Amino acid sequence: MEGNMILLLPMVCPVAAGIVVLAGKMFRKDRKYLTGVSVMVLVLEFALTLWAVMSGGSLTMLRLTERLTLGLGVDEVSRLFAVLTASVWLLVGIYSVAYMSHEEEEHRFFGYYLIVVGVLMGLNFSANLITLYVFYELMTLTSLPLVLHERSKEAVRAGLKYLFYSVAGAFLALFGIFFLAGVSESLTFTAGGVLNDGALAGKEGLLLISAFCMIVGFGAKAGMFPLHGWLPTAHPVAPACASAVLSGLITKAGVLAIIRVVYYVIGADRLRGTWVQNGWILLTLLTVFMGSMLAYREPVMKKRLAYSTVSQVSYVLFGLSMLNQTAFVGALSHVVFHSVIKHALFLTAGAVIVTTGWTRVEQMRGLGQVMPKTLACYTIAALALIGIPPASGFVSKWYLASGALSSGTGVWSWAGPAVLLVSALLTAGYLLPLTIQGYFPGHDFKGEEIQKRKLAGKEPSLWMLAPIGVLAAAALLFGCFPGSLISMLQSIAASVL
Amino acid sequence: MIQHLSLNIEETVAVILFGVGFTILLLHRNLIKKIMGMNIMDTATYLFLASKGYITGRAVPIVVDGVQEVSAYINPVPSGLVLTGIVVSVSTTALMLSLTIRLYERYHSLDLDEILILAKEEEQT
Amino acid sequence: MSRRRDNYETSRWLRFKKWVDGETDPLSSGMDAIPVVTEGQMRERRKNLALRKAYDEELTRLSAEHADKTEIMKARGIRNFQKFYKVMSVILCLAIISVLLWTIAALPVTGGADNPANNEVAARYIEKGLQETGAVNIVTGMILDYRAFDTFGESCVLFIASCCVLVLLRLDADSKNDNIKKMIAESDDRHFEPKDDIILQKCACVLVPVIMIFGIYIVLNGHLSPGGGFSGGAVLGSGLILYLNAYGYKKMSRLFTEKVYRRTTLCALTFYCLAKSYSFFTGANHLESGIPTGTPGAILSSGLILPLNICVGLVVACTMYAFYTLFRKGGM
Amino acid sequence: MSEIILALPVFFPILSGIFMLFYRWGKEEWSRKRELFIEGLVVANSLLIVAAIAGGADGDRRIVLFRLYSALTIMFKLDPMGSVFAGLVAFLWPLATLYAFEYMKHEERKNTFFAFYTMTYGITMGIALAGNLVTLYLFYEMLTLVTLPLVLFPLTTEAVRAGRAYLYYSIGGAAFAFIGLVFVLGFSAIGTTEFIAGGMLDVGRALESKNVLLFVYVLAFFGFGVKAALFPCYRWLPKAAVAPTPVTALLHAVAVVKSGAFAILRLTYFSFGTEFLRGTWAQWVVMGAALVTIAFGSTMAVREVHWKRRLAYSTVSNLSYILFGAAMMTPLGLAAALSHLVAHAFMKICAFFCAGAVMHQSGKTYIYQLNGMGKKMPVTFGCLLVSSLSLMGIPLFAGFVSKWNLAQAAFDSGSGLGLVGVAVILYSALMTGIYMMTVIVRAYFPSLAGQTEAAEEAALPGGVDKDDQEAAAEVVTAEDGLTDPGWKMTVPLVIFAAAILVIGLHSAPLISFLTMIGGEAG
Amino acid sequence: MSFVQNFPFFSIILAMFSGIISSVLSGKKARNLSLVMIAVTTALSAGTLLFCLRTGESYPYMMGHFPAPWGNEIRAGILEGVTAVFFGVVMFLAVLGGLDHTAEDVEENKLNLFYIMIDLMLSSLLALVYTNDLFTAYVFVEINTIAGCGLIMIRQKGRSMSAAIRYMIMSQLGSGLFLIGLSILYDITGHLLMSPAKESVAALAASGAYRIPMLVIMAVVGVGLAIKSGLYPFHYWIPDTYGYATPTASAVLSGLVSKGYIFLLIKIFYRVLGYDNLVSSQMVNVLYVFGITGMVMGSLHAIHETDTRRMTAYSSVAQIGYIYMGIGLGTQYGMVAAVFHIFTHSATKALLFISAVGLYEASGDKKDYVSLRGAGYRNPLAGIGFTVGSLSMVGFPMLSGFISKLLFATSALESPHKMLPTLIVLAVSTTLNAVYFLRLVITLYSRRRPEDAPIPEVKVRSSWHLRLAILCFIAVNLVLGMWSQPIVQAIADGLAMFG
Repeated sequence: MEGNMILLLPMVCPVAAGIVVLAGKMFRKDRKYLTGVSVMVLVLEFALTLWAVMSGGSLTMLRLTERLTLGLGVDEVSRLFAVLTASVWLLVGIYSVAYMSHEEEEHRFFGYYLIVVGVLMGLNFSANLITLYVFYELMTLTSLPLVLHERSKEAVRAGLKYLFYSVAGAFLALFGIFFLAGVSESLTFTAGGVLNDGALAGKEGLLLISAFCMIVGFGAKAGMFPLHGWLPTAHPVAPACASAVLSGLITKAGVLAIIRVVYYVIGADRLRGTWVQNGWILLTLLTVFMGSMLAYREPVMKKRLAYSTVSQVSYVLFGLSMLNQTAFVGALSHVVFHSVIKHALFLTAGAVIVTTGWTRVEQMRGLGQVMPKTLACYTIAALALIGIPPASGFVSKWYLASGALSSGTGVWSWAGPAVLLVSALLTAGYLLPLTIQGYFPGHDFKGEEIQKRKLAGKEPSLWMLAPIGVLAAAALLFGCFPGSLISMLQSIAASVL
Repeated sequence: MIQHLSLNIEETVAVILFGVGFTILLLHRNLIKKIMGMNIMDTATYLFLASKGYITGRAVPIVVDGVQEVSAYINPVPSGLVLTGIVVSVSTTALMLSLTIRLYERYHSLDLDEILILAKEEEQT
Repeated sequence: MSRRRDNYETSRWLRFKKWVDGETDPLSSGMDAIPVVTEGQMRERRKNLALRKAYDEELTRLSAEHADKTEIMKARGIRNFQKFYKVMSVILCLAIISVLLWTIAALPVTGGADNPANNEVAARYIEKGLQETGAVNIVTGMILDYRAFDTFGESCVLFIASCCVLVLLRLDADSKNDNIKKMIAESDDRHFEPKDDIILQKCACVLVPVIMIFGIYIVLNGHLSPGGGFSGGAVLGSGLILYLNAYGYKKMSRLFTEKVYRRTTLCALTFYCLAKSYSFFTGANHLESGIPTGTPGAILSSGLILPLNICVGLVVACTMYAFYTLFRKGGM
Repeated sequence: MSEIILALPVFFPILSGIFMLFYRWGKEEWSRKRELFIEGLVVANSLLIVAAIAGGADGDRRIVLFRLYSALTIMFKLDPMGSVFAGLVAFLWPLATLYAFEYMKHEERKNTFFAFYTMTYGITMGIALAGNLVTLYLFYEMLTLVTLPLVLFPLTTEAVRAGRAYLYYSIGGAAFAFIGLVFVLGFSAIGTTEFIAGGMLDVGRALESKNVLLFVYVLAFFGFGVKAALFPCYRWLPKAAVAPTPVTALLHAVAVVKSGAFAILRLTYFSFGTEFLRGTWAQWVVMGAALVTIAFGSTMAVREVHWKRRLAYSTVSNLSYILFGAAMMTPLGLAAALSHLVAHAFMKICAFFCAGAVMHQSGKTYIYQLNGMGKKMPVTFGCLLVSSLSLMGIPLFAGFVSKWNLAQAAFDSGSGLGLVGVAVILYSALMTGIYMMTVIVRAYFPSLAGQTEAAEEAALPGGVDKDDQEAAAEVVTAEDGLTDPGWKMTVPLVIFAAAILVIGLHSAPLISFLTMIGGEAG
Repeated sequence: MSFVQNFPFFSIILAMFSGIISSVLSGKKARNLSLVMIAVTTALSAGTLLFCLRTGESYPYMMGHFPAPWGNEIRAGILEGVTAVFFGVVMFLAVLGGLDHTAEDVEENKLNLFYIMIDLMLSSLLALVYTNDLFTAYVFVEINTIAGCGLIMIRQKGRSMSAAIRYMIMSQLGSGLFLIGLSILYDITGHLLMSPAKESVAALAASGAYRIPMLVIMAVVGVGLAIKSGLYPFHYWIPDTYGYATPTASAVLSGLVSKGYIFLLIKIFYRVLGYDNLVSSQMVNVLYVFGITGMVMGSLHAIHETDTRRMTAYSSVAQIGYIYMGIGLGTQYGMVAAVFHIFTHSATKALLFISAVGLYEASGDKKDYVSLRGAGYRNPLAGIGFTVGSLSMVGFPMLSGFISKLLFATSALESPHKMLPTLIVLAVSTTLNAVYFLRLVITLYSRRRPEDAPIPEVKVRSSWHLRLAILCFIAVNLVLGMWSQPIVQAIADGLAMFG
């Protein structure tokens, strides 16, 4: 083990804490202990992440075989993802303290919650493909208990579905990894690719197949068609906070993996103009459109949000598939924005469930009377997701569209933005009705239930409201002041393209 | 071929008899007839052998008047073989007949198939 | 299937067929003695009848239309197999016959003096047989001296066949097995025995000595004239059988019992065995056997051939008689 | 005569086993003393093997026992590949024996059981150390016989049927392998069947009747493949799961089936020689068969609800990983096959032992009966988790290493079927994920609606008969008072799990050793 | 002329003589005499064998004062010696092992007759082995047949008698064909002794005369002896015969009698017809086809059988198929394999029949699968014996069956067209063997079920001679399996002496 040991800390610290939480008896009995320790660890985690990001460097952890090493390293992309993960995780953690109070077996949730963040950190800091794959698999496995938490029949089924889609995707990707390992010196991430031309000679076709397999495989986590099926099943049954991180961050792990594969191992140049790129674009656009359509037709709130995630993450993938700088910037910025926004949305949905028990959109008429502040935050986030300026979504979509138009991918360069536009309309169609119905339930709305259960003005507790608020604010602020973020992303884009 | 067969008329007859005996042995279910078939078959073989030893115009190989020339007598070997063979056939016939007697006493039938079936049934009970 | 006539049972064809199949018994019109059936026999028959009836019923049941389908198939299969078997046997036999005929067509012509079979072997038997064996009858000389081992084997065949018949048919009076005792009682066939048939007895009285003497003559002159141990023995045996038929077991048992039979056979075969062993041994080791061949043509000549003929004659006579008695009643 | 140490590990257990069969041990049926005796014996034998390997495993040490027939000598030889198998078995056996003591605690006729169990050790060693094909064949057949009583051990109708199937398949397979033996003998360049890295065929003569030889190779491959549960001949293995768990685990996941795979490796790399086989239709046939088996085994495992049978199907599939490696006919292929041979041994024995522990503690044999046991038997299910993950091929565990090597070898061989093979392996890995993780999930996160679900699942197609349904209706949730089994069971489990992790994390020395073997033989 | 050279003659005559003597002895004395005689005969044969091995030559032995073309002759060589010794050993052990059962099955005062048949059987077998004369062979074939028939029917049950009459009928067909073949042969060669006959045949073959008769002789003699030895399409008499005779008889019949005929056939092929003629006439291919058909069909029949004795009998059909397959391979090596399999099969099959006796004793004399369940525990030694026999049949290494299988397979390599069919049929047949034999072995070692009928009287401990016989048979099997090299060498040398 050699290198900067600090990189290990954001990984080890929460995992160890998670195991302690899972094993310790006192955490089962005393809720205060549990939440206190968890939040503290999350804060610590945030600090450690920042420290690690600052200190930079790399670390070789282990040699699996002669050629397979497990190594960590910090670069711009990992910085972005790490900070995003740590901060959002902290916020959701705070939210969970309140949210989970009415669930059983909280210690298990928090235990795995902590472990997952450690694994995610490992994923973010991975310095090579193998390490990435290791953490990717571990992430699947450790996040499984979050999905399973309810232990209802549906939850178990959904958990297994989640597992199988993820594992199937991972194995598809593994095919590519097997291949890439043979044609590269090492699988260490290097901007622009690490493939060895000599070894590659005569295997170009295979390279493309592998690349496509990996994109589709890792795309499973990112909810890309055709392996998107787990998302709408897993989200509704998981606790809202779990759904939030699942769709906000864990899907992003898939994105990260694709970025790493395409831009850091294979190299974007090798894919440009090939059938892989075309296929990929086609898949992302399909997903974008299909996700939005399904979301539009979905009555269950969390499921609707899940479909929305399917659609939105594919915006990111679409941006990546364009293989040009502008789109890349758009994609990465959409990673950040979508993460923030989707957390806000999911947390809201969770808050609604906790407070009122409503899950379907039509039940939520008059929500504005119950929790106006929350709904306001929701509205901001929704607008941001639709891409109404000056909220953040607009910025990323702008970059995406302009990148697409200048990408030179023929028909895609205008078909893409068109699909994005249609999808944005659909987004408005499926997100805004809640706001409208919430605030303006119409004349025929009597609010009998609200009165009966005395729900009026019953905002969720501050533990829940605060994170939602912070996230909604972030969604707005990122849109207003995107400068520093965009410039950082542009530097990344320049290095990889 | 026909001409040659007519020259070898004894053998031809013997062979046809052999075939008849063989057929009886195979086809008839009655044990006594089977034994007859067997005897016909054996006898046909002896006829065949004996005719092989015969040489036209020569005498029985019993030395008469001290004449010991080859040209005087027929070949004695097949005669000897037939003698031996007859004894063998007598023995086997006796054996088969005694078996038949025993089986008839037991099953009151000479039909071999029936005997086999009855024997099987007897064992099962 | 031919059209069935009303009077099919009496048709000529049926009668012909019955005759061919041997189903009609010309003696069926009451010429044979009415057997006295013992109770045990009846029981046995009833049992067998029941068995056979069951067997027939089984068959009819199987052929019945509403019987179990698989069983019908099975029965049909058996019937088909039987047909197939018959056809195949006929074909096989025809094939054998034609192959053998084909062979015969390629064999040397019968009676030809130059046939390959008439080679130096036969020549030596004829030319030197008299000197080497002392037997005037060349065939006897050959089978009892040149090829004596075969002949010894032949005696053994007879011996072992009689042993087998003994195994099968001998019913021991001192047997402990009840079943066998019953069988002895049942097979007591004196009911059929002509009791003091005067014509038979007188004929036998005349014939038996002649037959016996003739048999002895054939045996003793085996090396001089046609004949020998086997033919003589057979004649002797038939004499004994005639005597038995005429005078019955009681008188016969004064002359000839199982003990006598055994001892005779044993002595004869032992002598045969020892004598031939001596001869083989000396021959193989190129020793002089020291047995004189004597004057050709004399009764006491040709070395061991005469005693051997006597032995064979005894064995054959005993065996023939034993076969007869065993077949008849399972004991002497 | 230091070479005698090669024969000792073979005959010492066999003779001791026979001794145990006939020796009368006083009045009491079973005692601690005997356990100690058996364990001591097994450990001593393992130490012997270790000593033998430590004395050098370069293939020069050999001992000729006697001559069966002119060119057929019974000979032991310690070469690197043999030492891998020998070392593996030597490591597993003492632990498995320890486990068996606990498992068989309540059974009768323990003496017979352990006598045959010990004999099997020796015979497996015989296969590992066999210096030529004849010796291998001899011990291969003996293995069938000696393990038969173990399969029959419960003496139920089911066990008898399983035993019969096992026997028919094995003997039939051996009969076809025998053809291979004869041809190798007939076409051998050295006149005997001694294993030589790279094959011993007289290539000149072999090329004359090339297609016949290839056909024979395929026959022999399938013949030995019977023990390795190659596709059309796999049926005995799931049936044999009726045997006591130590038997299923050690024999039907390691010793017996690995002997089949090992024999195939010997046949391919050390007898026929890859030079002769590579690129021929025979290679494609055997590789295709291996791939079909991989896919088929995993699929069947998913359908199966009886736990041990599911694991048995998993074994079917995993064994063909090894055969796939063998069929690649490259140095890397051999190394990969060997690495999976080692890795799978640990994973599967661990998985089976977990199943056995559960059966022993609770009598549960069907997967839908396992609800929530994970908490009650933490050690057992912890180990099961490790082995499941490893079977799935999650990195950091042993299974990944071997899969990695297999895939690398497949890519390296550059054949189209090799690529298909990688895809099939990944498919199978996915199926593994399904059939192993369902168990894990059920054990740790029992569905609250367990009752209805169990009944429902019992009604699923997949060989669940009436009794099972009744059983399912009877018990669904785990009983109270269920704990981890005694130390004799848990210690081996933990050691195996640790071994899986060690191999997974630090496989470099092992892999380089195996690559060295591959380099010699390929 | 060395005195040892007389031994073959002595052994034949001794066996005959003791048979003759036995006719006046009591059963017990006849038994003792028979055992002593077999032992002495075996010793004499061993002496012959040693002599031949030492001198490395075969020698003819005149039966009488006249040399070859005129007088009878026998001939002793290495192969004859080996076979005679082997037959003696198997006969001795089979008689020894079946003593009790013989005493039960045979009426007491017919016991001596049984031993007469055993004695004459041995003498005829020895004569068949040693003979150098075709007609002698015919006569002794008849003795053999009648003695065999006697052995079958001596157990006077309905089935054994009907089996005996079937056996007789088939044998008579065979003898008839054999005799007609002999007659034709005599007609075209003029010789009955093998050596001169061979010269004439060679001359005829060289001149091309009498092609058709030669062919027919081969066919007729081959088919005749094949019927008698129970080659596949002519096997119908076998199961009843072996299945219902007394155990000694079954062991002797299946182990020795059919083998005697096969040995005679081989001898005629080599010593009279000339092996090369046979090969060139395609006769071997016919035998080959019958052989491999028998290998498979016999086993298939055996699988259907529930009576274990009949099953073992059907297995003989398969094994005889092996032998004919070996002969049919048309190579010297194939013939060695066939001869070796004669030994293997007689030792193994006799072991099976004899150890089955022990198992039946322990199962109330029932012979079906169900009754035998668990018999291996009730009579351990018999169980082991049966297991060893079965394994040898299946071709388990270290046992005799393996070596013969190996020999067959290696010899198959020499003939390019028959190589693959042979090997595949070998493998299939082995598998089938495994199916029925090992099914029984498993049954022997499985537990009785509650619904099984109770065993009336269990005789747990067999008599000492049965156990001794089983042990010796196992030893013979192991010896054949583990030290086969000298035996195979001797067979090869012996065949070379055949010419």
